[in-house]
Amino acid sequence: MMALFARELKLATRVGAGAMTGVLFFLAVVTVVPFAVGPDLNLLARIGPAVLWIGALLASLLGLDRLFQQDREDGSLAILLMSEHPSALIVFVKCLAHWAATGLPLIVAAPIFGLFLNMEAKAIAATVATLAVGTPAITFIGAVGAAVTVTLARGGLIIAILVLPLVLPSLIFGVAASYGAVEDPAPFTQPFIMLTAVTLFLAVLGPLAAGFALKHAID
Amino acid sequence: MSDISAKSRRPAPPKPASIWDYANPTRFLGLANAVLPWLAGAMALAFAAGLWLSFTAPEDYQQGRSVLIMFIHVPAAWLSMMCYSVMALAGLGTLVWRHPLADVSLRAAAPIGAAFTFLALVTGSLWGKPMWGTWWVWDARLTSVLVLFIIYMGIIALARAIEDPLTAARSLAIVTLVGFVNIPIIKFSVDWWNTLHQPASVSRFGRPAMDAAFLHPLLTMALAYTLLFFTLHLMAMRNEILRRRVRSMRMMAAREAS
Amino acid sequence: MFAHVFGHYAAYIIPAYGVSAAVILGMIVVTRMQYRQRLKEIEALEKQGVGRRSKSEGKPGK
Amino acid sequence: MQLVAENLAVDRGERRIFEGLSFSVAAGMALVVTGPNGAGKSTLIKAIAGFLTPSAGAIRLDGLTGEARPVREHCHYLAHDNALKSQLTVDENLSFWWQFMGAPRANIEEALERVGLPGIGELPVGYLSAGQKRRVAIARLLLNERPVWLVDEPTSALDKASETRFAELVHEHLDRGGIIVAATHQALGLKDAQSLGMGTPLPNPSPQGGGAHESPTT
Repeated sequence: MMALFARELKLATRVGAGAMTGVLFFLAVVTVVPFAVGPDLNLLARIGPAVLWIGALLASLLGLDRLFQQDREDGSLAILLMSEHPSALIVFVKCLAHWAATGLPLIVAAPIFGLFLNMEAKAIAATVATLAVGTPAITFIGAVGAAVTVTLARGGLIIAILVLPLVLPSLIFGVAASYGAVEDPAPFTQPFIMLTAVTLFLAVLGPLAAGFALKHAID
Repeated sequence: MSDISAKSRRPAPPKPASIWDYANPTRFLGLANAVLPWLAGAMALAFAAGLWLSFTAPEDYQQGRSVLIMFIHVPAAWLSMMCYSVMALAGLGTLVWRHPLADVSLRAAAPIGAAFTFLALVTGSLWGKPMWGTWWVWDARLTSVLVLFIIYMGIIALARAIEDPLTAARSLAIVTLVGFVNIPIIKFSVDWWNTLHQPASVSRFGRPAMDAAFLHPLLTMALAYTLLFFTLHLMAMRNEILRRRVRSMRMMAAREAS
Repeated sequence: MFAHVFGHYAAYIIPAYGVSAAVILGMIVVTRMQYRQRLKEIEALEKQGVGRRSKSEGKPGK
Repeated sequence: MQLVAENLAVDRGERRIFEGLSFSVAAGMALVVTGPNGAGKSTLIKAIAGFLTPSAGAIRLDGLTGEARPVREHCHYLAHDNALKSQLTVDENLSFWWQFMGAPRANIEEALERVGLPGIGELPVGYLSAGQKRRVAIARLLLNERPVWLVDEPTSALDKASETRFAELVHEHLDRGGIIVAATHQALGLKDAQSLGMGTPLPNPSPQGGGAHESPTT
């Protein structure tokens, strides 16, 4: 399975497009906000965590349809699933590799974008922490959307609709925790723990459902 | 409101007595054709009774006549959730019991569920307007119904997108069940989010304490809506079976022509 | 003139019932029309002599 | 060791592709599945590889020591596409498959020589011609020791020389006691191969017999 993880990473970095487009899209979302909302610094600071989360969420949704598409087209998906490794494990490893290639760059870029939104250090740190814990959930549950639309030419749109409701809990707890770090009454640890719980739950449900869907999509 | 004329006493059982002997589509069609007039009749009766009770209910001291909207909002919201449970059951039917009609049932129920959810949203906002002064309030329940609406739309979009019936059936079942498992989590997170941002002024969108005068019309309307669901669901399943029959007959015609 | 029946909320009650009636009746009518459409298509296909698989027990959709 | 199929039937959607299909292939033997397009050749190969669950009958691999594992884990599958990533080099592709499949065996260079492509390990697969890519895909089969080869149109993009080379590899596999099930139009140059002629495509999906008969053509 390590070989699969290594290959996926090599592919993602070799191709290069995946990681970069995600971060650039994230940057696009962050830079658009001040033009829409106005350059008022304390307003931007207040909505900072929300903008970072929305940008990261949309950027993660972006790359999901390529999760299984290439493997299916060149036939390696069939042989992967034919092996003795359980399909859920294969999906899990592919999700980890996909997250490492597209999710991590978003988290690395988030602090810089946080400065654009005039967020103070504590808020940036909290938001990055929640993103680090929350974004894998998007890839794990997004794998289900990618698996059921793998046979479609442009499944990307449908994945977004299918996955959006399922990532709402992560978004809610993520942003709430980010605010919790800054405003006193609001708690930080409680939503943060819920966020982690949601990610762990989806880390099991996603690959299982996606593996099951993929197993029968080979024809 | 009521349009179908046939009268009947008791509504037919929604699911055929034992699933397997009606599993075969042709026999299911026979059953559907037999049951539908009675079901439609029962629905018409229930609607007539429900509406009559609703309009003769006393005026609510606090909300005045606008409580009338509750009689069509609450059943719609209930039905939107009941319909999704039927779809989740159908999803299990496809994946676990490999029941040939399960996918037909799921596809037939999706648009109906979406329509009920839409009705719940519209009537909810109309009911809320006089109380809150705005058309939409991010109240926990209304928000969850909105999210459920998006889930319905996703399933309908997926159903339309995949041509091959076999992978479509399995994919739809998986997506429905994954959605079904996540609904409690979404509900919990929306409620939690709602209490976090709860501006003190908005009065809780709680159901006013039910006295009998309101309970009867509400329950009758709920029964009417449920019968409406089963009538529409059976009709839609019948259509879906016939649609598939036309499709395979056309494929046969194509093959015979070649 | 509706005020006496619906009280001063008439402006909300009537649209609510209106939309509900429209959607419910719309669904019933559309479903019945689709049913007739399917029957017409099958009848046309049978007239064309496409072998109907009545002899063997139905497979889903047969 | 024997690959046995009893009364096999497979459906795709509502259509029954074939049914009542039985055959058994002993170690060292090959089964060539012939028949016009749409007769279910690829479907049979996919059923053995475990992608499609047969609606009736069973497929077994008898005579194997060790705990029973699904048939597909003893099979190599080679279909129309090559399962190679064009951005990665030949070495990277093959070493991935070798590690992923688990049983380490031949080294890559030797496998490449046997398919007539020595020394191209460093090249990205994207630069290779269709024929070369096909041969790299065939080299993948040589990396891990798997008794059953399931091949679907194996020599589609190959030139004459590569075809004969593939036939040699096939013979080596058979001599080592392996089994081959090949769905193909052209003769694979297999001398003592059993043939399984799949019936004409079913005119209408009513479930008559698939017309499959098993007749040795030696």
